Amino acid sequence: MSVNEEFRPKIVAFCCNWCSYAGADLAGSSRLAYPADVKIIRVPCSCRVNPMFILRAFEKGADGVILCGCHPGDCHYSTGNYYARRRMTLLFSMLDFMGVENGRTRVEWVSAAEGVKFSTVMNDFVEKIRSLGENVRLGDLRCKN
Amino acid sequence: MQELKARALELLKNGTVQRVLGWRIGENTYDPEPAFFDSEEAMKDFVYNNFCAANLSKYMIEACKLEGKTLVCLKPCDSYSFNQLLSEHRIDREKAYIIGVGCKGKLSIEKVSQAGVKGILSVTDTDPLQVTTLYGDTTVAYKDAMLSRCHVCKGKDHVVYDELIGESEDTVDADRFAEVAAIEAMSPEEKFAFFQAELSKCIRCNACRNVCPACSCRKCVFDSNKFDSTQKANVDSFEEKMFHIIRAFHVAGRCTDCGECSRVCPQGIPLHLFNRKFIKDINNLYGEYQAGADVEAKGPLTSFTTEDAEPSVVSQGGIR
Amino acid sequence: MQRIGVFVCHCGSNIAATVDVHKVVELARLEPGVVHAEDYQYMCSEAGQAKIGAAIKEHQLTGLVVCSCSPRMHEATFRKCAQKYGLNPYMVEIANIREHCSWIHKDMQEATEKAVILARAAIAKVNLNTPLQAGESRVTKRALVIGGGIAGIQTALDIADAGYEVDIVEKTPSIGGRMSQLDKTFPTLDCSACILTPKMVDAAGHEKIKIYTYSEVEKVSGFVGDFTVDIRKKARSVDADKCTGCGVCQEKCPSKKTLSEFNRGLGTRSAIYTPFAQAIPNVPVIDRDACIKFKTGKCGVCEKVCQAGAINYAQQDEIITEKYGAIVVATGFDTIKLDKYDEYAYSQSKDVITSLELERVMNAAGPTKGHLERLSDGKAPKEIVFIQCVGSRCSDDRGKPYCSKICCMYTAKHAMLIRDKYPDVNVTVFYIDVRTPGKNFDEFYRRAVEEYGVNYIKGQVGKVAPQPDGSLLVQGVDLLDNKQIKMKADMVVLATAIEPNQGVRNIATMLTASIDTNNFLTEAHPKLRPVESPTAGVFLSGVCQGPKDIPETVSQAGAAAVKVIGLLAKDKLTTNPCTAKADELLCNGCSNCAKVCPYGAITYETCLVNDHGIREERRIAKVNNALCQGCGACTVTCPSGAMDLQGFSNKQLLAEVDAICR
Amino acid sequence: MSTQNKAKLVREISGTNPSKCMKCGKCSATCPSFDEMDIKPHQFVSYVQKGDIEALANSKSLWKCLSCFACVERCPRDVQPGRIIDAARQIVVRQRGGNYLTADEIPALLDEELPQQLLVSAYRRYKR
Repeated sequence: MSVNEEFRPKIVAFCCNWCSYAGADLAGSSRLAYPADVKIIRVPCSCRVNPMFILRAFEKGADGVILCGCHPGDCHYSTGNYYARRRMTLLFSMLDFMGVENGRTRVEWVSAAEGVKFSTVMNDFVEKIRSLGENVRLGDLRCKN
Repeated sequence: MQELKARALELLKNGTVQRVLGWRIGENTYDPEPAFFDSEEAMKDFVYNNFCAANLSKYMIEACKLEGKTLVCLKPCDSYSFNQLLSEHRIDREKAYIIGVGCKGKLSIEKVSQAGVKGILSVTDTDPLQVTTLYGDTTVAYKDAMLSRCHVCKGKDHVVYDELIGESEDTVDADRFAEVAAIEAMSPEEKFAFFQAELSKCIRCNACRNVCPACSCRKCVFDSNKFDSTQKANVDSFEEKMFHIIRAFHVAGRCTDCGECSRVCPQGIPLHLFNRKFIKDINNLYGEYQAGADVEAKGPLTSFTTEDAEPSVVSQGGIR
Repeated sequence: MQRIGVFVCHCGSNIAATVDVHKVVELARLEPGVVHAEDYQYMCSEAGQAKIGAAIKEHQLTGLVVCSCSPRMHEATFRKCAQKYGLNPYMVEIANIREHCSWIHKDMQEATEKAVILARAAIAKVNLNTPLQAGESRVTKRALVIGGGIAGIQTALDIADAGYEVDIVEKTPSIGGRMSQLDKTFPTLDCSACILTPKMVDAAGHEKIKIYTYSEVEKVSGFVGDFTVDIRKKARSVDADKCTGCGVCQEKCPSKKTLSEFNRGLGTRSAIYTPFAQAIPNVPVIDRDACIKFKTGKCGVCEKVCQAGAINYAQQDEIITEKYGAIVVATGFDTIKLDKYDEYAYSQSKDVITSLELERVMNAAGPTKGHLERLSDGKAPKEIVFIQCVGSRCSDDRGKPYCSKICCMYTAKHAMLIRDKYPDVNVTVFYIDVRTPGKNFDEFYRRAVEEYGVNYIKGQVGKVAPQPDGSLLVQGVDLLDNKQIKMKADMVVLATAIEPNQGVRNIATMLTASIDTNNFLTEAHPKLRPVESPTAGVFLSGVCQGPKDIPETVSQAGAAAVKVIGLLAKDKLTTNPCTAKADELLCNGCSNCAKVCPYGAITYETCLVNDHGIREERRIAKVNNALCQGCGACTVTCPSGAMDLQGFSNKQLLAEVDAICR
Repeated sequence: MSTQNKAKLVREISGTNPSKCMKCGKCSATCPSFDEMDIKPHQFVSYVQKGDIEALANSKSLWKCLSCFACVERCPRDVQPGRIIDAARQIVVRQRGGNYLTADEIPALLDEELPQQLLVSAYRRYKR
């Protein structure tokens, strides 16, 4: 852990292989920094992300989960992100309904050309999670180290 | 009831159906239970009264695996569940003979006790209910003993049936989404406290799952190792929430809002709130949708429009 | 248990300058399943790959984790490397510690920590990897082209010239399409028929091309390389083998009052007809709705006059079933209906016509034999007004939101041709913008203005009102003069928006090809794969994909042909092994997965299943590996978790989540 | 009220989005009062975009528009200049104050001289 006592959130970013993961690569090759708290998991499409993955991340102690996919209309599989959009809208709404801070989850559409956007989004998201603090409501106490 | 029983017996005798799926009389008026009847002898125990709340459509999954046709008694709201199962190929229309039975709202013995009646010995299913208790006789108004779900009744029409027996009544006298809206209006802390209190009562008995017509997976994800989510010992943590969120999510767009989950929960957790929240959101965002109303309809989670709302609507004031 | 080797790349200083690679190696060793870990300057180099090879042998590795640059860069390299040294290529995972780590973090401790976590996630995933085999499917070396316009003809010719069999299915009685209705083409003003007819003849005479006219695609099944298509050959009532195309039947047919589709309803045709003189095949069709014989049973003139004995009233529709490796959609366009544009008086006056109708009027074979005349009274017009963007660029529900692209140019062409042939006719064009991107296009438009004196007015027309004297009062605006204009015209020509042909939605559904809100077919990628549909094996040619002119259509048709040839040249197709797979013991057969599959890859079969001693018949989802592209939409729709995606399985992704959150 | 606020108000009252305009001029081509207007219908949009509501408010056009809504009907981009000028007119009228009538007050105020257009305009506006 870093030397100072500053809160370092755990953030999981699911990125679709065709747009957002490539956008993250572009952010990298353009040296556009964002906090190391963000760890990316590559998925073929945003529609591959099961709500169970997101809840599991929270259960295991993640403080924020972000899902990035191709812009609506640009999905490599033509329709995947439209399904993802409905699923995530409902899931997030349910979490909000249950009293989970609604800033902890986010969906962003980032294309392969949007390295700058990727970096901006991640900076912004990390800042939001830092302001929300540690995730207590969704964590499983047994999973704390 | 007599007409229904006579007709069922007739169909059983003339070989139209091999068995009848209905309710068997319990020890008391108020505890009939779902049962199959395959003979005239067995039919002696057949009952249909105002306490016959159970939705029988889910039993048709097993019944359809058996030889011959099964006569199934469906109330108007149960017929939606039947249709939903039909649209998911879980049951075979050809193997069912549906008698749409009349329903004027179903009663719950819990509601009678909640109305302040103690030491119940017997009860009628009449309007008003005549209750004999250890402390004497009393009455309870029909409406006061009705299941919560009947106050937001889907209507008196069956969406699928072969014949109809008995009169039905639309018993709606409350706003279906009022409870959900009340929670939506709470602060995050209040919401969290509310669900924490409710869900910590969960003993993971799986009654909600077992009764739910939409939760009809051959094997539940929580019982398989596919997601490494096998049921563990109950602990006071996120796990119940995870279970109930996922359960609600899995039935989202498929749940007909039959309310069986809340009816059977031994801990009295208002589980229908999860389903109804999804239904409310779906109606608001993607247009009015009633699962089971149309067998051919594409569900809201297996369809989309290019103009759908972004998930950020949730953080921008929520879906109301 | 896997035996995993972890290989950490320095990438020169790209990684090593910010990430402590030795620390990563050291910590990776502690992870479950890891039996070997090392670092090297450049893992992707030959020497680096040799190191991996040596380690595979020495430690009997079953899985590899390479901590290096993005998998989009070198995943293929390391997979090949694994294969070379006897490991299944899908037992390799990449931890992206360059683009996602060393390049964006400055603090070494922070970057190293993150690199370790990313390595951990990859290790956790590899622990659950299973060897995957790319499947193979056969390729039927025959292509189907749906639509026999210039797009379809060109695609078919190009494919056939490469030596492959091609069938064209055209719904009207002749190939030729819209281009055969045009008089002249911009910007060279050569005659449309003169350049199209030879192509039609080539196609008809080509030994590799078979043309089904008056036919429609009825059913499509199968997948890339192996489609099965049912084609309905509608009854022509004329035996094509016997017909000599002499035309006597058309001449003698007593039913001559049917509006000619080819002339856009401006003239009439007989009940037995070929759409136009150069029709291919030159075999007439009996329009059974108009034929007296079919309506009353009495007549039979055509049968009597046909010396070849080709008339066959009893002919039935025929279904032809054929196999294809690739399908090209070239269904073209039509003009939109103008019933919502009352202000232009199209339905009130015969002298208000669409540009496509003007093409017929200008054509020597058209209803006026090529004389420019008013259709109401046959008089020569003195004043003609053209209105641009009728129904194009409309965001209301009356028109189309897109630019139809061809109108500016054909209007310039019409204006120029009229001024050339009838110098005393005044031509006014009301425009919003003149869009002329294209070779020699703007020069062409400028010639219309400068040399031919066409009067271009920037502004729209608000209203066309037929006057009692037979003229048309055109009320428009000149935005540059800021004046309202009221002028009398003898004819008004509307540059009507174009839209995809009506039948395309049905065809797209049969092909599971996606279609946009305007009914244009969607490309696999708007820039990089413009002639392929997202559905493998289905290609796009011509206006069915978006508005375009003839040269663009022809080049796109050629491009589509090249893609088809590339596909047909293969004997076998290798399929992506990262496909969805249903666990038959868990599958409910509920059909929800098939509803979200963009490729129609999921079907249901009734199978006998042995579920822990219970033997029963169940409806089970089956994924066609040749069709599945591995998006995973089905996996989330499946409530029981029966549907999983190979290479990105639920457990693998959860293992990554767990490793990151640990 | 600031000019920006006024422009915003015009957008709100009219419910139209001036940015959708593609400057085709069909509104002006359609307008029966075009010749009497100083600011032409197609120009309304750019005045709102520039925030120059003052000029619109002081224009003759404000009172020359017949509210025939032909421009609204025919606008291909759904920008509806007729609603914009209508909105500008409302702002002016509101500033004058005391402009709202109850339904029972109307009959007494009706007289032979009252231009028909005004009534038509009112009906068109309030039917919404």
